[in-house]
Amino acid sequence: MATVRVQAEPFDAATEVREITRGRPDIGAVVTFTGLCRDEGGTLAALELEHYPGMAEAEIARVAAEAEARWPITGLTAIHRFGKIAPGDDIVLVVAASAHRAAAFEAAEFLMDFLKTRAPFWKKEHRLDGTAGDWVEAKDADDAATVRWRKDG
Amino acid sequence: MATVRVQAEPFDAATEVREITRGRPDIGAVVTFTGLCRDEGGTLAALELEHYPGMAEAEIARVAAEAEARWPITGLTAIHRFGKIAPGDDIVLVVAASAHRAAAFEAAEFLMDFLKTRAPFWKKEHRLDGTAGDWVEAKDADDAATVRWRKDG
Amino acid sequence: MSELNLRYFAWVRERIGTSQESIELPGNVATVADLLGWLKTRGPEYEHAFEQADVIRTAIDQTHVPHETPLAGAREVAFFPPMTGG
Amino acid sequence: MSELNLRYFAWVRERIGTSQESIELPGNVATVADLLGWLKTRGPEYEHAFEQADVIRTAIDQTHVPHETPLAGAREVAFFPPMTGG
Repeated sequence: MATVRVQAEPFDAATEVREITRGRPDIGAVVTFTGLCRDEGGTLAALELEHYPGMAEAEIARVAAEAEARWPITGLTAIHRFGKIAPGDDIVLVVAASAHRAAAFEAAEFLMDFLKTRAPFWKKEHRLDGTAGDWVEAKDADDAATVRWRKDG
Repeated sequence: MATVRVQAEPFDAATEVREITRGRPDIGAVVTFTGLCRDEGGTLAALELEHYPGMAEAEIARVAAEAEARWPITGLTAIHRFGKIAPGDDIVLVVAASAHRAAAFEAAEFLMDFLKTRAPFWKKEHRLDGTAGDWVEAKDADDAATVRWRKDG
Repeated sequence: MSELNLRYFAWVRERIGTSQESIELPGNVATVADLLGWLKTRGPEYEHAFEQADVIRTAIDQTHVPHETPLAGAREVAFFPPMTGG
Repeated sequence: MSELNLRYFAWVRERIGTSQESIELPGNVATVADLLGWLKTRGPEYEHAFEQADVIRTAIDQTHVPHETPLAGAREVAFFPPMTGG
């Protein structure tokens, strides 16, 4: 059963890895993915992350359950922040653990690909020059990234 | 230029991630891979990792340089331990950072796949029952894992 | 007629000017697409929010659904742009 | 004849009973494969270490090389089983 959290507070990857690996000497591989707020060439003051409370957790949990059904993973954690996030700060964390590396890598990538296209979060940019920020546009590349996981593909 | 270290001492993933991301607000994605010593169903007392000093560092650095040439990565670290390692303890760490997640994931996987088949390390098992340990056998699956990275494939 | 909670997010919310509201569902509104069409008649802010109906994503009771989904039994319907989290 | 440093790792090292040695290379030993064949004539421990020559990996001056590689210019040649790190 995956650990899923949606929170304003920062997270600590090392703590989450410890939670997953403690007392589990059958784990041979741990993959973490951390998504950070880029400064967009020094133009960005902050990202503001809006989310749909309740559905955000539920949707990430659904994707995590799919990953757990698909790969022999021993531990899976996904944490997504909301609110104002400064450049260089963390936005999202995925931790996947397994006996072997391929499952850990694939589960983490799968979770990130679907989290990006299915979890109800929206990013708005606040610019350093004070101009009204734009909503970040969804990228076709993110939809394309989910296609490779089709089992009938 | 990648950071490559071969050492007996434990490493700290969080420290290595900080080294790579500090002062780099163009980084949007950090992937870490940690390989741990499994207890093999409670039968293993320790793994003993032998290596070829000098060549181990050189070979990992060659693989890292290939990854840096192939993906737009902003930071790459690989640390491999040698000596006696207890179940649950870390063996290897790879950290890959990039503006976007695909490059970070792929560079980390590529580095691990080739590190496993090219870096001169050998694992010997020490069993809890005191019997002489066997040398771990190389797996065909590890060779197979490198084939997918062929550019002409 | 049944009471329905509507939620709007991101630029859909900004354009409409509210994050949620309760409505009495008109009898001739059967699907999410019907609801979208009906909302567009409620004023220029709704018209603006939903002018490109095909990019609007929808959820019923916190689960993604396509526009042709019937509203029967729904308590909460949400409208939002494509997600950009992660 | 030239002086060559030989290094052995893992079960190759265990079977031979030493981790490195210096040898004077016989004149008729031109490639890594020649060297492997010559080493096998040096005693049962070498015979045992190299009985399956095709699984033995080799490096010249700390770079992987195939068995047919000439030894000309080599200072250090290493013999070892397939790697199992990571």
